[in-house]
Amino acid sequence: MMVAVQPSSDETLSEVGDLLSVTGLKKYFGGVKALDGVNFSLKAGEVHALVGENGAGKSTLIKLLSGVFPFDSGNIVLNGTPYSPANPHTAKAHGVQVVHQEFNLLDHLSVAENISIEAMPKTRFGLLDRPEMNRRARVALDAIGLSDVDVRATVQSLGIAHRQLIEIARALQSESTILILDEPTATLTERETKRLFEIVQSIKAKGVTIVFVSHHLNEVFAICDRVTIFRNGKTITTENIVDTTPSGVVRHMVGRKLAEEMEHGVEPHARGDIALSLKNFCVAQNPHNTGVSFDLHYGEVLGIAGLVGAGRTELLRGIFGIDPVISGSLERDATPLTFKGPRDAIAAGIGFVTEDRKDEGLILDMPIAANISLANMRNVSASGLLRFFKEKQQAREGGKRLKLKYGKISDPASSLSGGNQQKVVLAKWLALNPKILILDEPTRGVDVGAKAEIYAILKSLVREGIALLIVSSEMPELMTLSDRILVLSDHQVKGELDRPDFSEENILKLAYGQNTNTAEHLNSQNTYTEGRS
Amino acid sequence: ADKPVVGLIMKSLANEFFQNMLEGAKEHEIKRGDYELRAVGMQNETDFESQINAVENFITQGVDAIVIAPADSRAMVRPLKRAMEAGIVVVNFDVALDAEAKKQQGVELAFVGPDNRGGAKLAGDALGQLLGAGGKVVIIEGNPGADNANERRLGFEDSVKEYKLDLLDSRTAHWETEEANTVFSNILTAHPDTQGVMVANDSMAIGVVKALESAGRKDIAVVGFDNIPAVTPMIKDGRLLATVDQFGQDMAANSIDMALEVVAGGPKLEGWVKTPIELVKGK
Amino acid sequence: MAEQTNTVAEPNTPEHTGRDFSLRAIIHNAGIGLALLGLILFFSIFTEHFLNPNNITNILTQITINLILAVGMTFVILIGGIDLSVGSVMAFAAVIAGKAITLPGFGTTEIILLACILAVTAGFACGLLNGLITSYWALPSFIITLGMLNIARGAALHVSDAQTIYSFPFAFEEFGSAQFYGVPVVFLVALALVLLAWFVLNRTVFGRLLYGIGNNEEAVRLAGHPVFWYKVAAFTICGLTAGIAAIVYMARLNIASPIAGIGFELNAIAAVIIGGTSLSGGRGSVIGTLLGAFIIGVLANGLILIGLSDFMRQMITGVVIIVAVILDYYRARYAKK
Amino acid sequence: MAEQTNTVAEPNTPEHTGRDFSLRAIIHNAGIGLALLGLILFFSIFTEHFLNPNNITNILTQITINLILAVGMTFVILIGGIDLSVGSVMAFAAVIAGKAITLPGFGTTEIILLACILAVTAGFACGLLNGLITSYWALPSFIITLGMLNIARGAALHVSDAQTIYSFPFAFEEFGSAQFYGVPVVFLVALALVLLAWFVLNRTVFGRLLYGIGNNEEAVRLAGHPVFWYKVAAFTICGLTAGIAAIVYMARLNIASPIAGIGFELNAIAAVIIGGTSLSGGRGSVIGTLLGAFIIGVLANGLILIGLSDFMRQMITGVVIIVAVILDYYRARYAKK
Ligand SMILES: Nc1ncnc2c1ncn2[C@@H]1O[C@H](COP(=O)(O)OP(=O)(O)OP(=O)(O)O)[C@@H](O)[C@H]1O
Ligand SMILES: Nc1ncnc2c1ncn2[C@@H]1O[C@H](COP(=O)(O)OP(=O)(O)OP(=O)(O)O)[C@@H](O)[C@H]1O
Ligand SMILES: [Mg+2]
Ligand SMILES: [Mg+2]
Repeated sequence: MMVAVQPSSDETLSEVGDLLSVTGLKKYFGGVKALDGVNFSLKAGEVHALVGENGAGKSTLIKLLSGVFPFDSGNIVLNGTPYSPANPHTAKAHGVQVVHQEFNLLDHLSVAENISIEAMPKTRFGLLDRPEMNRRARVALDAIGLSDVDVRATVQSLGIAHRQLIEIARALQSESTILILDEPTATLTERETKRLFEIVQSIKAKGVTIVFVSHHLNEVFAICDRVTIFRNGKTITTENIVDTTPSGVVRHMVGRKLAEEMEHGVEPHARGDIALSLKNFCVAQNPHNTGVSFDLHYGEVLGIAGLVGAGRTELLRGIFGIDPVISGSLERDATPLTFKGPRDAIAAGIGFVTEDRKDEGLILDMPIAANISLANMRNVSASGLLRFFKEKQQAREGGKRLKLKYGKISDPASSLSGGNQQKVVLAKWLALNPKILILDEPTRGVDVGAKAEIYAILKSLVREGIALLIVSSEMPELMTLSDRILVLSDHQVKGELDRPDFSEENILKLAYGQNTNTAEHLNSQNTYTEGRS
Repeated sequence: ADKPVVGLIMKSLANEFFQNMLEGAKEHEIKRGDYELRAVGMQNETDFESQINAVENFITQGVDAIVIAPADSRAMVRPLKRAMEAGIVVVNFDVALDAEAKKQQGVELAFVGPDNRGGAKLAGDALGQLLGAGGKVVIIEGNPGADNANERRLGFEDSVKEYKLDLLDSRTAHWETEEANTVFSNILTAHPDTQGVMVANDSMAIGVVKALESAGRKDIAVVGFDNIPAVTPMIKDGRLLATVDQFGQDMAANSIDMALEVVAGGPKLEGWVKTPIELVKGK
Repeated sequence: MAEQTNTVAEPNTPEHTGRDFSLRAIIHNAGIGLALLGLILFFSIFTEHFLNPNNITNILTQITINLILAVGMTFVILIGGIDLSVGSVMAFAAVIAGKAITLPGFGTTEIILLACILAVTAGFACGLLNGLITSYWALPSFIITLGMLNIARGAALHVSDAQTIYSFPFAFEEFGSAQFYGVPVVFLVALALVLLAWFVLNRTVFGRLLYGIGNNEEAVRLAGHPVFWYKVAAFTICGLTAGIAAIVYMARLNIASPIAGIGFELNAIAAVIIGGTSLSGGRGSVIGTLLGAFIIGVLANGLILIGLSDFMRQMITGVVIIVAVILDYYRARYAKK
Repeated sequence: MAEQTNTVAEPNTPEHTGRDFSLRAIIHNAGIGLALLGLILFFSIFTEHFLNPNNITNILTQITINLILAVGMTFVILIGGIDLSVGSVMAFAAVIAGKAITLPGFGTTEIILLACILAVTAGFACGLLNGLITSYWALPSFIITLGMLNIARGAALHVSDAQTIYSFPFAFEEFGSAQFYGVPVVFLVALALVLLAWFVLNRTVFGRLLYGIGNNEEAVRLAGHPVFWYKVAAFTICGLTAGIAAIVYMARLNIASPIAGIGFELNAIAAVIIGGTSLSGGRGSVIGTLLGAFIIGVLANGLILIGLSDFMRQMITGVVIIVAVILDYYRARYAKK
């Protein structure tokens, strides 16, 4: 059933008792209408989800609320008084605290300094109180389950998931009335996500209102009270969670029934010869003597599961020749090869969609077309000269294949929303026509609709006989796509699962290995993973 | 006993005038053979500090004499006083230390060197004689703030006064050929009626001569200063009216001779031991 | 939202995007061009001789060396580097070539050719060294080229024994002062270099990847490109242009001085930055550099014509440099709209 | 790596990692220190007078001005900027103070005090201007401070009419050459500045946020800090140290010359970078700057003592600068392990 608070007539939305109400909010970036009439309200003490496709305007709304940009027109009322924060400082003074979608950490400073960045503790003499700062950071990290991270380590030395958690810990530092989390779970694995949800519940209990953005509807249904759905810069509706269903939300989001892709696994396909074979493959960071061994066949999807820090990314980087490999061998089509760099790997028909699109994937200032042709300049050039027509054509075709949402193909990649940026990275590697495609977190930050599209593409690639090696922290994703799943922990293969044995429980069992509190984790895990697939 | 040690401190050795001077001093060391020469220059003309450092380093090394061409006539007085207090014989050549500053510090020090102002006037006079009263001239100066640049400008201005020349413009080109070329080309545009140019050194004079060639002006006379080898052909064919030779090659060597005499117990030097200057002209 | 962010359903014609793109580029450069125009207008009104054909010839001659150096510098700055050694390397190349050109016993043509080859090779070698050291150890180019600044200057002085080298073949001088309808031939050489650089940067894979490296080196590396060699190439090109600048210097002044080019690096960098190229790399154009070099040259020329004292001239040069980049800021903001 | 990134299973005690962390910091600075030690050892063996107490006093005196400028420069480079104007600003401040100090009719103490205040104020004003322009329009500091370089130099020449100003009170000179157990008092002043800067950068919120700005300006802004003013402050501090350097310059040389300090900016920047501070901001330490200034000073002193020709000296200086940063690269790699 759907109790839609239809925002067609603007004023109806703001009820008495709303903590915050937004009406007719507009924000244009040049010609791009990022927000085109948004109506939205927050009740005190609720957890409110924002969902919508990539580029729908969720992050933009958040940036307006937190004073990053000014808005063009519309009204925001906070606590009954008009609210238009001129800068982040004002927003914070009003109790609005945000964890932004992009990382906002200071790489070379310590974890503790990052956590206290907004208000570093001072001694009586106005000096920085390091012990106090470290103590607070310790408390904050313990609260969020990062008791193994040294608060004095630099952020630079941490993995991407840890960084996300540190940003959350930072946001929790200051007293806030509204806490906005923009896709906090995109880089987290299940365990950290669960931990985060516990925290959300506990601060909600303290009366803090929480805005939660996620592309994972199961998460939305697990912790949220209400959900507002965005489409093309407008709010479509706001619903109570108890009154709606995931498929109902998806229908509003994409305006069409979601493809079947999400529910069905890969249809049976022929498995070909061995494309890539690793034997005792040891990357430099591997503390053990034994490495990783597996065979990857053409027309097969091999998934790699593991917790954050299991060494999955490092394995992939080793295969692609980015990081040094200490020992072990790699065979491509039964020929032993050593990749001195990505160039060799690419020459061997391998493509690699990296996990960090901002740092490793995209040239943000460059046109979309230039990004798509980056890995296959030969396609779009003749004897070193660029052929722009071909380049644009290739980009348009690539964009079409991935249903890329863009303004002009010559716009810089930075003008795209996160999910569309990810599609550009994918398009870049697909343009290469690789025989083997390695993907690290291929749908991070990608919306449900786009995710389904990407899945469909990956499946069609497999049907064409391409070998796929996929690392993902989303177990449903791995289970949907993979023929086999390897579980990695501490740079060691802890087990291999075939399709019939796929279950989150089995994967986690292997991932946690002999860890003592496995059982507890597994139990709580199942409580909310229900809605995920 | 050991041979006496002479510390020679010069200005930028990147300047060929001083480079030649150093060559002369080195030959002199070999020829005399009864002293040891330690020579230092500086990175650039304005790097006064490194000269002071050099004086301090020489005091530390306990040299017997310091022979110095000061980069700044005022900055060097005090460190040299300290050297004298340490019992080192100091000879000042090339550029005279500022009389006022010496008096203030209670330093008495002779100067061995040419008369830059007088030399510049020689060159200026040559131009004045050629052009006669009312001749329109331009001065290309050396580095503003540098003593010899100052002296030479004053010398040129003396000529301007004496010959009642009309001074159209006076600009620095920081002793540099390329800059002189650029600056003078532009002056020539602003003052196409220029008849003569007084240039504070020959490097700049080369740039001025090239500018005249590019502009196709053969009617403008140029005088320079220093008589570096590169201008010899220009003097010969008249592109350069005159230049001034200070015999730099011998200047350091002569100063060293004087210093060694004092070290050997000779009388203290006094006043201004003028070294020769000569106007060099084509036929 | 409709038009701008639609899916492929409504693709823009290539013509359209093409036009739009270059239009933006024109506005971009026009901004700096407007500042230049303003200067030219100002000097035309307030000085007598500014628009005099001879004076224009002068300006073109005077910006030539800076422009050549700035073209090479554009490559280095585009990849996020900087080259402080160009002035010294120019002097070193000039001295080497000067030594050769004054050798007796060769034919004029051969000796000039040899000298040119030597100058370019010397520049090439210094640039290559800069590039190799900077890229191999991933060191800040600022400090490496600062080292090279000292090395090349010391070497120039050492080789020449601090003496100005002179008396070059007549044909060589001829080239330095030759004009083509009032336009100095050396300037045409510089202009050809600008066009060549524009072509390389905008129409070749190499150029595209240089922009990419300046933006996100890691992404380019992961896409399988030999980033190392591309960076080395950028520095080498910069050294090369210093060698070419040395030839022009010699032809123009008819000497090779070991103390030539002091401070030229700052002028070249200023031209590049005033021209709108970002010091952090990845953004900019060599056409901007051309305009930047013109601004500096016109300013130097005009301020002398206007008869300001040397000191005032220096101060005003500083002010105009600052004002030019501030204006460019507003231009960029306007262009974005 | 294993220890650092394991999950909860093997937590590191804060004590353990804490020790590790500071050890790494020691190795970090020790690396540059080792290069310095190597130089010192080399010169001690190959020259007679290097370790002579007088020579050590000389070295300390000689690095003082560069060190003072480099301390201010560290602030600017830490936020990802650069200040090319310090040499000129120093000259400007010196000329202003020199004009004042030679005024008749004041008591010695008052006039010295007045001169010092003027010098510092002049430096402060120039730095403030640099900071305001750079931050307000978000312009590249390279070009803005290049403008300021010209403005301040022109102003210094204008104010002094290109004349060296001299004849300062005796007490002032005294200060310039005073020693404390063989250590020049001016060096102690510089050292005090280093310690103060270290303290500010490491023990105050302001300092940590400067690091933060160099790292990720946007993040600091989003955290609600007035980034604008922090950046202005960094440039102002740099200008301020140029003012202090002017006082030391005057006390030491007993003149105020409008052409003082040409090229000093490159030396100061070199000290900062050799000291391990990253030109792109966010990483580095003022202790490294201290060592960097020592390396440059020891090198200049030692190469003269060793009796090399000037040109060789210049070349070797270049080589050592490059080698020092290469060594630092290996040191950093080793420290990471
Ligand atoms: N600074 C900007 N300049 C230009 N366009 C922008 C800017 N920021 C956002 N946009 C555009 O505004 C639209 C909304 O983007 P926004 O980031 O709010 O989407 P989102 O809903 O958060 O998407 P995602 O789920 O992918 O994060 C997109 O079309 C995007 O391209
Ligand atoms: N550049 C780096 N420097 C230091 N430590 C790093 C670096 N990259 C990764 N690590 C650490 O190594 C661990 C293993 O990283 P890796 O990215 O391979 O794990 P993963 O299983 O892929 O996890 P994730 O889901 O975070 O990608 C990470 O937890 C991180 O702390
Ligand atoms: Mg978003
Ligand atoms: Mg990973």
